[in-house]
Amino acid sequence: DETIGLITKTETNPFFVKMREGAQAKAKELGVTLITAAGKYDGDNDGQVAAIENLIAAGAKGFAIVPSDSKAIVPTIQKARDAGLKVIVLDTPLDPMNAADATFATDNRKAGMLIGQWAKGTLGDKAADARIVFLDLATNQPTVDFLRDQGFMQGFGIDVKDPNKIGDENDPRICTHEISQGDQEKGRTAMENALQKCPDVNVVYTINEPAAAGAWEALKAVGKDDGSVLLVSIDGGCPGVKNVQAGTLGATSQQYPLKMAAMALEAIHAGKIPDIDPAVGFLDTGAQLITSKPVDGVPSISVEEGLKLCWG
Amino acid sequence: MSAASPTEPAALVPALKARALNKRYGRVVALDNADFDLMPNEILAVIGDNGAGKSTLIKALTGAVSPDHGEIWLNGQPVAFKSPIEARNLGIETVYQNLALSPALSIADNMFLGREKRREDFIGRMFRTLDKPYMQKVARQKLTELGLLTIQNINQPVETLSGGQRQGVAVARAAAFGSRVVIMDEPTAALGVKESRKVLETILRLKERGLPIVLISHNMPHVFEVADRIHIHRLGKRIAVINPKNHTMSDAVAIMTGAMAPPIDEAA
Amino acid sequence: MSAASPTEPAALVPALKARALNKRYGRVVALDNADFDLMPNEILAVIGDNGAGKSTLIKALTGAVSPDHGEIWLNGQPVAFKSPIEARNLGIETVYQNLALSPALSIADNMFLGREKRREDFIGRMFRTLDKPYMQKVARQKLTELGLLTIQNINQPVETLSGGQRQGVAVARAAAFGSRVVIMDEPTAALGVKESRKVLETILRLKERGLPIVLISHNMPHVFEVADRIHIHRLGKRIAVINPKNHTMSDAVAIMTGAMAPPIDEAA
Amino acid sequence: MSDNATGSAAAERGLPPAEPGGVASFDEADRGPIRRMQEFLHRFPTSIPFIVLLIGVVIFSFAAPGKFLAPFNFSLILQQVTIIAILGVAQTLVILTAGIDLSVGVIMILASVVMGRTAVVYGVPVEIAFPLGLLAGLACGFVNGVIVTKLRLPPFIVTLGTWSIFGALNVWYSRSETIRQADVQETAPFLQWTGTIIKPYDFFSKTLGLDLTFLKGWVLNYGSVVMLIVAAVIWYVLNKTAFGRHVYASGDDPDAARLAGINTDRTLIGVYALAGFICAIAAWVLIGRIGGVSPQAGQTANLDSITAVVIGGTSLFGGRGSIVGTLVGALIVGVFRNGLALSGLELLWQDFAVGVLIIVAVTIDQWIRKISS
Amino acid sequence: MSDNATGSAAAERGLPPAEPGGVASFDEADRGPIRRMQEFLHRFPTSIPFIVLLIGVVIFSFAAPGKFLAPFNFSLILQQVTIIAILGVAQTLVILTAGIDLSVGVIMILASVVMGRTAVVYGVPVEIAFPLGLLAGLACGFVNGVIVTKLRLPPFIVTLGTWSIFGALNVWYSRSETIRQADVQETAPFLQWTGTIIKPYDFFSKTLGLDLTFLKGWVLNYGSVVMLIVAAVIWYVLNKTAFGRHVYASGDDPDAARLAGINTDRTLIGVYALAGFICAIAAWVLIGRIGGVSPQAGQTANLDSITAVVIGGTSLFGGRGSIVGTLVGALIVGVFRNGLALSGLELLWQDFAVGVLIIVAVTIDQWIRKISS
Ligand SMILES: Nc1ncnc2c1ncn2[C@@H]1O[C@H](COP(=O)(O)OP(=O)(O)OP(=O)(O)O)[C@@H](O)[C@H]1O
Ligand SMILES: Nc1ncnc2c1ncn2[C@@H]1O[C@H](COP(=O)(O)OP(=O)(O)OP(=O)(O)O)[C@@H](O)[C@H]1O
Ligand SMILES: OC[C@H]1O[C@](O)(CO)[C@@H](O)[C@@H]1O
Ligand SMILES: [Mg+2]
Ligand SMILES: [Mg+2]
Repeated sequence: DETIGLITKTETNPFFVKMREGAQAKAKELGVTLITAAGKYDGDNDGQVAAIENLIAAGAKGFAIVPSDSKAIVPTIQKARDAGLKVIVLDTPLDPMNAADATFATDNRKAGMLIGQWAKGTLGDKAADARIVFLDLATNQPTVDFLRDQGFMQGFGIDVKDPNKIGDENDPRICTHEISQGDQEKGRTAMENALQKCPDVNVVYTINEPAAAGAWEALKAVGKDDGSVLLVSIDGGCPGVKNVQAGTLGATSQQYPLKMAAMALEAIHAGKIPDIDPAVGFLDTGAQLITSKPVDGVPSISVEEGLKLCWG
Repeated sequence: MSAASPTEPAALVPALKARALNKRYGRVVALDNADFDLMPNEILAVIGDNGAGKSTLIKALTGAVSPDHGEIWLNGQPVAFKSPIEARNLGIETVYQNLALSPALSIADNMFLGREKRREDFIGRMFRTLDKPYMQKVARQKLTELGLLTIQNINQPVETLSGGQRQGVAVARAAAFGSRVVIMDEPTAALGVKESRKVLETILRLKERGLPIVLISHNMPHVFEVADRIHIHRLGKRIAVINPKNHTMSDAVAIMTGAMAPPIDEAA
Repeated sequence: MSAASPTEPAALVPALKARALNKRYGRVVALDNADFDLMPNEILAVIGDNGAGKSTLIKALTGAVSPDHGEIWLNGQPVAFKSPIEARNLGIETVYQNLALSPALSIADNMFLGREKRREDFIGRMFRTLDKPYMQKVARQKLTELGLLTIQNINQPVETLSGGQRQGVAVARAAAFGSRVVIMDEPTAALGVKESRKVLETILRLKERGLPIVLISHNMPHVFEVADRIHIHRLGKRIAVINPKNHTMSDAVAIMTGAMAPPIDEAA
Repeated sequence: MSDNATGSAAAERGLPPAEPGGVASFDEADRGPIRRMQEFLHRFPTSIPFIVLLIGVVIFSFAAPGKFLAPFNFSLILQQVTIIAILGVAQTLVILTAGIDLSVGVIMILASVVMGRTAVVYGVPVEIAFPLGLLAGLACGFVNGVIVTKLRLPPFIVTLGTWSIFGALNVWYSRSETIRQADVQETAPFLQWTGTIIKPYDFFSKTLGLDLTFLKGWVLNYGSVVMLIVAAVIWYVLNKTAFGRHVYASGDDPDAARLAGINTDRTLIGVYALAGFICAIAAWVLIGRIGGVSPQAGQTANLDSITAVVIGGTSLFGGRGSIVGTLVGALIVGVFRNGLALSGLELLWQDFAVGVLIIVAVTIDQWIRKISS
Repeated sequence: MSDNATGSAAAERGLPPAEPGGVASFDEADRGPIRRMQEFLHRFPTSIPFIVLLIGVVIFSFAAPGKFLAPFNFSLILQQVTIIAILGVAQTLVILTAGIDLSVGVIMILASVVMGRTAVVYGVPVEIAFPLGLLAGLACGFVNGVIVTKLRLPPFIVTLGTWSIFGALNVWYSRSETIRQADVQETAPFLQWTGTIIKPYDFFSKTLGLDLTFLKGWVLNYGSVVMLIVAAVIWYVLNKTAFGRHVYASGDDPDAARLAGINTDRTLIGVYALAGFICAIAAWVLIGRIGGVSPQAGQTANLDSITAVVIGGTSLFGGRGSIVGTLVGALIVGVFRNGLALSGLELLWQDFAVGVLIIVAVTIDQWIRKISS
């Protein structure tokens, strides 16, 4: 019987849980055994290394992985590939990206760019003297982190300097970068501290929707839930889309985790990797902007459509 | 070997009795078929060399250690204490050799540990509030009775007390609460001359109150002064029970150390 | 009040001397301008009520507690021990009242704690390997000298020993290693008759070896049997030093408890 | 030396000062200001951590001028530490018995999921869902206590094990689904009540017509009030009831406590169960804080709660410590983190500074205790 | 009762059995197999955790048939636990002194960054960069030890503080940049040596011409060899040298140790410094394991190392425990995690099972100890 693995960053982030559900459904359909594993926290490399080794021991045909540390995991992935396993990376590209057999991911830079453009368009003239708070993921800036953050800046029209590094910009509209760890409670604390530094904030970028939900609570507590602050995020989970509908979230870039997982399983099972545009380097599973207040020139879908496509 | 039958006259039913207690630690045999009898309202001294097994005997009797086998009777009823609490609930109060005090708690807290007094008013009943002033008052009074006047602060943590003061606290606690049997394992070891005297007086007073008392001690003058009978322990078992009136201290020491053959059981 | 001048004859220079030691804990005054003199090659007994400050005095003399103020001289040299190690390095060996044993370590380990013996061969020098057989042999021998024959296993953890056996280990350690002064805080408190005898013999043997010894004890017969002079401590200070030949036990107890006025300093 | 330890132990538990009438007594005439300060600290040892806290506040008023020293910012710090402080109270109970509870964080999450999901997703009335959540916390704690006492295993192992177990139950019951703020608001707003904001100024001016200007800018929420109530109740239990004495005794020297006739097993089970219950209360505050229910919130809460306890002066070896210390401990960490965040220091150097400050804070605490004894 | 604790404490430290010649001695005739087993366990108490480990192995051979019980898989488990086992050895030293070291993980990372970055990025010869890394570990440990002893602060606080501090230094020195495996290989392959694989079968057939078929499939790496050497050396130090006795005594009853004339400060500083040094050795193994140098690795290492120590039977209260226990403790956790991963159980139920198994493992351990005493 054939075994395929799926390794995610954590076990509790709904995004990964949905990914796993997608993989489970696909595994059943294909009649293969699925072994799942996860790190203990967002950023846990060691746990993922052990998980890969165990898959080698289990004689898996291949696996899909959302790497916690996009660089440090590379040698272990190499080991697995040397042992004949097919490795497909999801969501967070490796560094270098070609260390895996293939990468199926949201174009994170584009996802960031979409919400950046939307925020810029929504503010109109006021964009020139916006005050922006960034709630990023982690100090060590894994790929998703800088891709989304820098994408947002590019979309908003900020000079990003090194496009792969957060924090080297000197645009005065950037008020502060805080760390949220993609967690709701920490997101609130990060936003509270940001508010102290930037009482005049009017745009908040968040790495993902849990962080955005936390940020919203902090904004509400100081009465900034009156529409004076644009809150944007990335994920497109059902709670997030509903928040767009309710107007608490201005816009979100929707990702498609079930699709990522299902495609990865199919590819591994079939033993052949779909064609990937070498210029892009990865298979874009798509990202669509969801908002109820579309902006000219920024492609977006409605909340209703988003709700049909949402997960979690 | 058999438990007292209901027809036996009360005075003949031992207050506390044990037969064939055994306790082994690895290869060390601490109790080797030890017997024990404490008659009602008597002061029974237990003497024996260091390491003879006296403390282990006491611990086995009070549930602090579970004997490997053997039987125990309290006032004729077979008992098997699984913890010292059960023994205490039946009125057996013990001063253990290591004192069993909570170092960081105050003297008053230690004295009432496990039987704290609640305020009797509405608040006390409602919120289970402790009656601290009462407990402090009683604690001070009990210590004064034992002549431990150098203790200045009843709320001092026990760990800040001198060796003798600590022992005084443990003795005062047992004396204050024993209702059926009081057992004291070397209660005067760390006490001064005056304080030791007070403890002996306390023991006699407990006897007057009708209680039987077990006194473990290495101090022969003390033993011979207050004991009604002397249980001599050697190599893990009782080898003799003597009447202090019929024997000298040197006899007792000689028997205890094996220098003299134990007499045939003579004491009632 | 002044240190011994170099011209003073050796016998007149106290082996250990202290003046005006003070130690206060919060509002409790444990030492209140206490003085102390231990002459060379004498056995000095220290007696006093529970809580009089005897143990604190000893701790202050050996660096286990730092006095608030006061001065100390060892053989005429001013000293200020910052820890018991410093005192020990100068040959002062102490049996503390709480024994200072490591419960989980074996008897042999405890005996050699802080002065372990290394193997003398190449391996020992190279890898600092301990000479365990040697240490075990010596430990057993020292305990046998004290008559603690019930100890069966020299590798038994100290926490599994009986109260008296533990005390024996602490006494044996001090007796084996003291080279300048030996101080014993109630060394026989938990010991049996026979074992106490052995300790008294040990003290006399140490004296024969030329050492001065400080013996704190509540046991007046013991004190009067071996002491050359008796330091009486009361309420944190030395109130008298008496010669046991000129005073009865009752006198000593009376002075100690305040029932009799202290005599004018008489002992040499 | 050992006496220092002893002195501060007594101090920590806030024992009343020694009574007068010792061998000698103080010469009341020569009491200079330093001596009076010493006397004061000796009498009220619980004030010491407050002093350390105050020092921290002063430092940050300079490090982040304007921003830090504002009523609103203080209100914020209070809100930020609420959850850790409540978990810290639970942890204090356990640590006082010489135990440790690695499962407090996950019990909190599990309880919040039980409250939220039962009410919002399964549509059970909040009058039932909320007590069910409290019960879940209590049950988890009870399980910890029973395993610790009946199998006589080290609490570290037990709660490490149940941490995994409760975590799995959390994933299972929550299906890792987040519940939105808006949904909770609609179905079970009571669960968010702890997040409700109170403005003391408005409160007094509206209800009593008082114009207490010094209260302007202060913002509280009911979560903080809940925290204070929990702390007060547990303080009372520890200091004024027999159970409290047994908690201290069981941690101080368990063998002695047992010989003295305390049912240490029952005490321990009580402590763990109570701790679990308090975690469930923290769950309520958590829902109020993040608005909704997230199965992944609060995962670092274990270490944070232990930190608050230890900085608050409670000994990990049991038997010595206080609830007030824990509250202040949580506040100290909160002040440091907030102050540094506002100071504009680079993140990396903020981390560095937090480390240094924690060590310095506890050093000052120990030092004041020493000179005041 | 206290005697149980005592008995197992002695057992844990692997004290030799009581000598014969007690008050009574065994009747040598009636020794049935159970009695003989008991005798054996009593004589060699360190064998008990191995039995627990064996039980685990047997269970998983059934739960994950074929996959689990393969030489290759065992080799894997060994590799997976190596780092935690080495850190566990360091942690054991500290915990034996009644301390705790929350900074072992970060010291390891810092040391690995110092080794890697100095050699690869700054181009310093590995002969200098490697000792520099070891020195960095030693220095971190030394700092911990000095603060613990000189400021008399609880080790929990100190290492929590230095955890932040060393972490910041790590970010600063590493600039959060990962060093690629290929770069290390090119510039400083020595740093990866610990990851080199040894096939015992090939080794013996090549060097000695032996055809030891039973060795086929087994794979080792030098990291595991390093682990065994570190453990053996520290075992020796703890059991055969004076320093080792002082470590036990300092943790058992620090006051008694001091009064008995042990320089506990010096002992503690030595322990923390040694622990730091061992963490630096773990850093070397870490580089071998992940190929490159990542400033992110090893964040759960603290809790994992403490877990290995505690499952291995060492008391968090100090003075009682053993190195062998820690190694087996690390292996037990490794076996559980690997076996469950291969069992195909859903992730959520794997977590559940890990929790249950940890508790069960320690329960069995305690139970065997009890009946064998
Ligand atoms: N937990 C234990 N483990 C191993 N041996 C023990 C334990 N407890 C007691 N023993 C041994 O049992 C024997 C009897 O000890 P016990 O404490 O009963 O003596 P004792 O008669 O009270 O002596 P003492 O007069 O010195 O107090 C001693 O040899 C002691 O070493
Ligand atoms: N650490 C401490 N904190 C507070 N008070 C203390 C401390 N140590 C000792 N004391 C107090 O100091 C006084 C003297 O104690 P010390 O131990 O010196 O008495 P002692 O003469 O040795 O008595 P004993 O004969 O009972 O051993 C006692 O009142 C005691 O309560
Ligand atoms: O924490 C960052 C992670 O969170 C997600 O946005 C899901 O919520 C992922 O796409 C990303 O990898
Ligand atoms: Mg005894
Ligand atoms: Mg004393």
